Amino acid sequence: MPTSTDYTLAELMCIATAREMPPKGVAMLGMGLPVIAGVLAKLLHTPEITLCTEVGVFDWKPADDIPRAPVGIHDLIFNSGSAMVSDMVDALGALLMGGGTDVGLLGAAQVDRFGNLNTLVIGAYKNVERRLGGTGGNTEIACLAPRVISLIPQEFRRFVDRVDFNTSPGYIDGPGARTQAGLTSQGPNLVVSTMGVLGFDTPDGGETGTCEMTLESTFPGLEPDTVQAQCGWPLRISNGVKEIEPPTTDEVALLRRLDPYQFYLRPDRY
Amino acid sequence: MPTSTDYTLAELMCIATAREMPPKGVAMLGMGLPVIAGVLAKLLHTPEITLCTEVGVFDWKPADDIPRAPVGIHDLIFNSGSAMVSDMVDALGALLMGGGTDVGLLGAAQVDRFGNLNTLVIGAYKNVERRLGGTGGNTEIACLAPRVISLIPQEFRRFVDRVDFNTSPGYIDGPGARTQAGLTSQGPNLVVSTMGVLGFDTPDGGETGTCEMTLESTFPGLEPDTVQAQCGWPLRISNGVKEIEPPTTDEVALLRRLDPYQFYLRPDRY
Amino acid sequence: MAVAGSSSRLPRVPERKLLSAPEAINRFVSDGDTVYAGYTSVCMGLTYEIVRQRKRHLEIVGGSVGIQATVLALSGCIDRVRAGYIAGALRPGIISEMMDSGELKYEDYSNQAIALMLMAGALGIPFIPTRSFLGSDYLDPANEGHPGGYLGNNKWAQLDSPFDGQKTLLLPALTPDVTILPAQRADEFGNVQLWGHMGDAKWAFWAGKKVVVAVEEIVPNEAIRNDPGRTVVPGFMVSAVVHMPYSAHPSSMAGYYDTDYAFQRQAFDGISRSSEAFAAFADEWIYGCPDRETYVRHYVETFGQDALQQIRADTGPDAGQGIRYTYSNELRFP
Amino acid sequence: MAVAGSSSRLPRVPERKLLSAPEAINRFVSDGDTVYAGYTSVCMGLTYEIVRQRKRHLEIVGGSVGIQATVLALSGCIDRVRAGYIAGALRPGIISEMMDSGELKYEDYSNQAIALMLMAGALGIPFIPTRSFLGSDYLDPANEGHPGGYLGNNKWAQLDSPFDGQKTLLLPALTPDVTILPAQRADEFGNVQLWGHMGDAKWAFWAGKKVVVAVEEIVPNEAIRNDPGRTVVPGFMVSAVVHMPYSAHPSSMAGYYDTDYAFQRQAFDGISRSSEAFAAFADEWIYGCPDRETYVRHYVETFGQDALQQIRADTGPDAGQGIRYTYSNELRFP
Repeated sequence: MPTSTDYTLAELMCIATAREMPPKGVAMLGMGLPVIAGVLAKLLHTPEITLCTEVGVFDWKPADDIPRAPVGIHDLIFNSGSAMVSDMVDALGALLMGGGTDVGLLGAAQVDRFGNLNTLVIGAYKNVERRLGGTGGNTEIACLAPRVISLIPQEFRRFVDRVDFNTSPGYIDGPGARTQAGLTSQGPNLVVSTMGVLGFDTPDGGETGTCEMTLESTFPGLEPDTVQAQCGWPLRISNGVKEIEPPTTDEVALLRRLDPYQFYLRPDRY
Repeated sequence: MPTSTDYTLAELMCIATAREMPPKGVAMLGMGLPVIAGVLAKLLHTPEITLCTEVGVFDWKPADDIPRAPVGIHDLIFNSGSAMVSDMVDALGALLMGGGTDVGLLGAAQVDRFGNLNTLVIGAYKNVERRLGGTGGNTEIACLAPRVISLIPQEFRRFVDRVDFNTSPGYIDGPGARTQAGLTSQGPNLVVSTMGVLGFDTPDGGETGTCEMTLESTFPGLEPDTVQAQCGWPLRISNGVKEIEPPTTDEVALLRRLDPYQFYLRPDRY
Repeated sequence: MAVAGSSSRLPRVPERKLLSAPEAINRFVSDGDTVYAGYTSVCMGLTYEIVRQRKRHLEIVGGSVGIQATVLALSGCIDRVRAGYIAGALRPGIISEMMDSGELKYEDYSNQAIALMLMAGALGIPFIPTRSFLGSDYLDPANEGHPGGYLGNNKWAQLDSPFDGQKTLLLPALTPDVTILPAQRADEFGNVQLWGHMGDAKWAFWAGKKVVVAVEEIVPNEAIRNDPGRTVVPGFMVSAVVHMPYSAHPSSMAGYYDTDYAFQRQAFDGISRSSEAFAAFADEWIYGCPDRETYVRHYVETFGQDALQQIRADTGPDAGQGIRYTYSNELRFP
Repeated sequence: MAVAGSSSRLPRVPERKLLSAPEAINRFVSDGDTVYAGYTSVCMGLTYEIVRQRKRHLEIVGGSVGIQATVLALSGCIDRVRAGYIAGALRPGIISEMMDSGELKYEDYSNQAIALMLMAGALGIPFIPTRSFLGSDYLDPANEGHPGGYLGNNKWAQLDSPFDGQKTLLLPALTPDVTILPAQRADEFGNVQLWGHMGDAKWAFWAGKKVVVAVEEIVPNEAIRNDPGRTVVPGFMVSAVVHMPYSAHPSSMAGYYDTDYAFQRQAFDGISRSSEAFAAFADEWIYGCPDRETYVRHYVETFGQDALQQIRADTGPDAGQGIRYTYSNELRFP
């Protein structure tokens, strides 16, 4: 498969995420990049993955010649090709909270060493520095999906030791914290950034291990130090850290075809 | 309007109930005779009444030449002519418990002086004398509809001082009891029997008055004493007790046309 | 490092969902299971298969349980029932005797309660409040510990709302081990479409840990995806689909056939009166007709083709005019 | 002695439900009301009428609130927002400033929470549990009493399940004073049919004490009754129907038109940056177009007929083949 050198790091973040999708099972796609990453996976790698979104979309099957990845989780195009469309109580209640989801894909403004996400405020909640849009369905997907893949651009201000506000629990503050809070255990979770793929030290779903984010692989040509430089805490590095395969021309071409309006990926970012 | 002398008391119970239907508003029809009484009212007296049933039927509009009253609350015929069909959470939850129902029509094995109904057991629950089918949706309609019309054959064993098991609260044990139990007040409620029409002494929905059943009118040719003889407690009799109008030939004819299979009214009963 | 496998409570069988009735029941109904088997429309075809496979110690749950519960009780398949209405107990007979003797344990709820409990089970919340039952004798402490009961303090609990003090009754979530239902149609992937008033069926589909559905028609996947708003549960939540026309007979299926009252009265009404009467019924209609095709053939031989014709649901308008889910192929972007 | 009148919480207007937008908003939106005004599809046409009628001190609620909330905030119509996502706060600007200054109070929930709260409101239960939020900073006592808040202890409450000890968060029921939504079609009696993925719309329809719906098409009552499974809320729960094609523009309506991103970016993106920018927008599109016909005409004059053509939802299959709700005209009785 011919590889490409014509790509942005944000594009590679989506491509790497698509490669990490489970081969089958039910995926709940969160707002933003999760949608295009999920569709890329479905068309290229994991045709049996089941794509769902919180507005009431169940098992959307894109046509091979689909003109675009859905623009947002509520694009009308989801109505054509889904096995079921209904509402949010069905999607975030019966499907997600009912236990039928296998993996959630999320974005966020911040992530921390335990994989907690922040979608609400920069600064303290009682003394807001910068208000964000809010969590939408991010909180329930983080609380209730048995595993989570997050897409977060690798920036120092985003990879913080402790999120300013934990809207969406990862491993909270270490082993056992999820079950103590009343959540089910979770994992293996991933963060895919614009520089690498990061797992968590969770041998059994967050009950043991350090539960800390761990660099598993870097993007082509990037060293772990480069990732560390964009991370606000001393990052655990896997012993066998490696480089991911560069993107193929097919991956890049399809990703760009799925984003005809540059809604998801603008060439000037990352 | 020509009147008829060719009728059974059970038929007149349905006819009298149909006459007592409110001119408009939402009626939840319980199992059994409520269905045919409600349809009779809709076709003959109260075309603006909205007929609903608990299985997910909303605003069923029978055609003028409808071949039958629905046989049961779940007859497929309800799917043709309803403004909406869905499910029981919508009907007994969103519509009934949500406060959208104006009147419930019920049947029961027993009724007592405070209008409580019993659909579950004859004898004590811990020492069952005779088991009945159970309450179905009777309990919630009695608890949650702002008023109730019950159709109960006038028999000594059915009109009891205190129901063996109060499955479906009327005024429970007197004024204020409903609100104290956490229910909304209710009324004016009615019991239509095979001998007369009985209201309750509830000047303001069960907060004051005796809340006792009160004979308001008798069927043609019947004296209050005859009703009292089939009632297990000293019945309150309204000062102005009168006879109801005898059934018209139209009422009897339509009722019989609506029951082509004698599912509701067998000539050999009452 | 790919995220693989599944920790979900659902037994996923994406490979092949179209099974025969014996396969589906053998694989997805186990002794001791809590079974939801319909309310307004019941799947007699699969119920008979449960009887033929002699499943034991089942619990049956549902808003109102009718002929399916009667047959399962008389066959010795169930020993517990959790429902709002037990049609078999309406008249004195074997079912009432089983309830009196303790052979058939029971917990009385209501139709609304069971529907809400199934919804809570589907939603993955441990309980849901209702304002029904307040003021009734169901909540009278004197009735606690009645001899038929088996849930004890797990039946329900009272709580005043922390927000406004409103009295409520908390109903525990109900997640049947297996939901067995008929529907109009499905595809081979288990996507089920059901229409018409449906009682508590939707939430039973979603609450069941395993789901077996019998359908009048198997349709192509495209037919489902062309009208996804008719889908009541997506295939990935369904364990098995059985193609079984007339699976609900003598109950009804909108658009296909209406209730067969004549058969209900002739064949069913007497079965609770004596074990001999039930044995005769079972020999003829359950064991004597090992699959639904044989059952329908025997029905036609016994009552004539006219009988089948008469219950056909052939009256009523066509639906769905003018419904389009269309989108814009080329969006308007700056 | 007939049972008459109505004690229901709903303002019944059975006489005439087809109103103009000014009539409907004037009659059913009052200062101080809690307003649900859409999530995935929002009714901009009626939102603009609220602005023109200068309603004040409204609270807006919804899962994710987008351009409708932005316009209402910038117009000074709302002073409180209860939502899972506030699109207007995403980028720094007037909305963020209003939230910082206390001019716009806010209570942060999530999309699931709002959907469940609307459902609880519709069902008439005072609260509903969720297992979301556990372990998050939303429940950190240190965040109680934040300056934007206005619900205090009525925001939510924690409770361990009395059945299994599972930790839950109890969410209070949400019953908007008025729900304002677009839909594909309705009849003159207010029976609303809506299809496609619908976010929290269904429960908002049922939870609203008053309901105003704007539809693309008014259809005969028979069209509704021929396909009652498409109905999302029956007419007797609806206060007013407004016939208003393109009421959701620049958001979308399945089967009619898709999202108009070009318009959103050109006309909307800048409005939160300065009060002048918003005033220019409002003068042109809200006050300058006092009804939706004028709005559409002005749109076509500004962007051309091609723009309207481009957002037309014209791709996708026809739905609803083979759906019949038929019954048997003559039942089979013994």
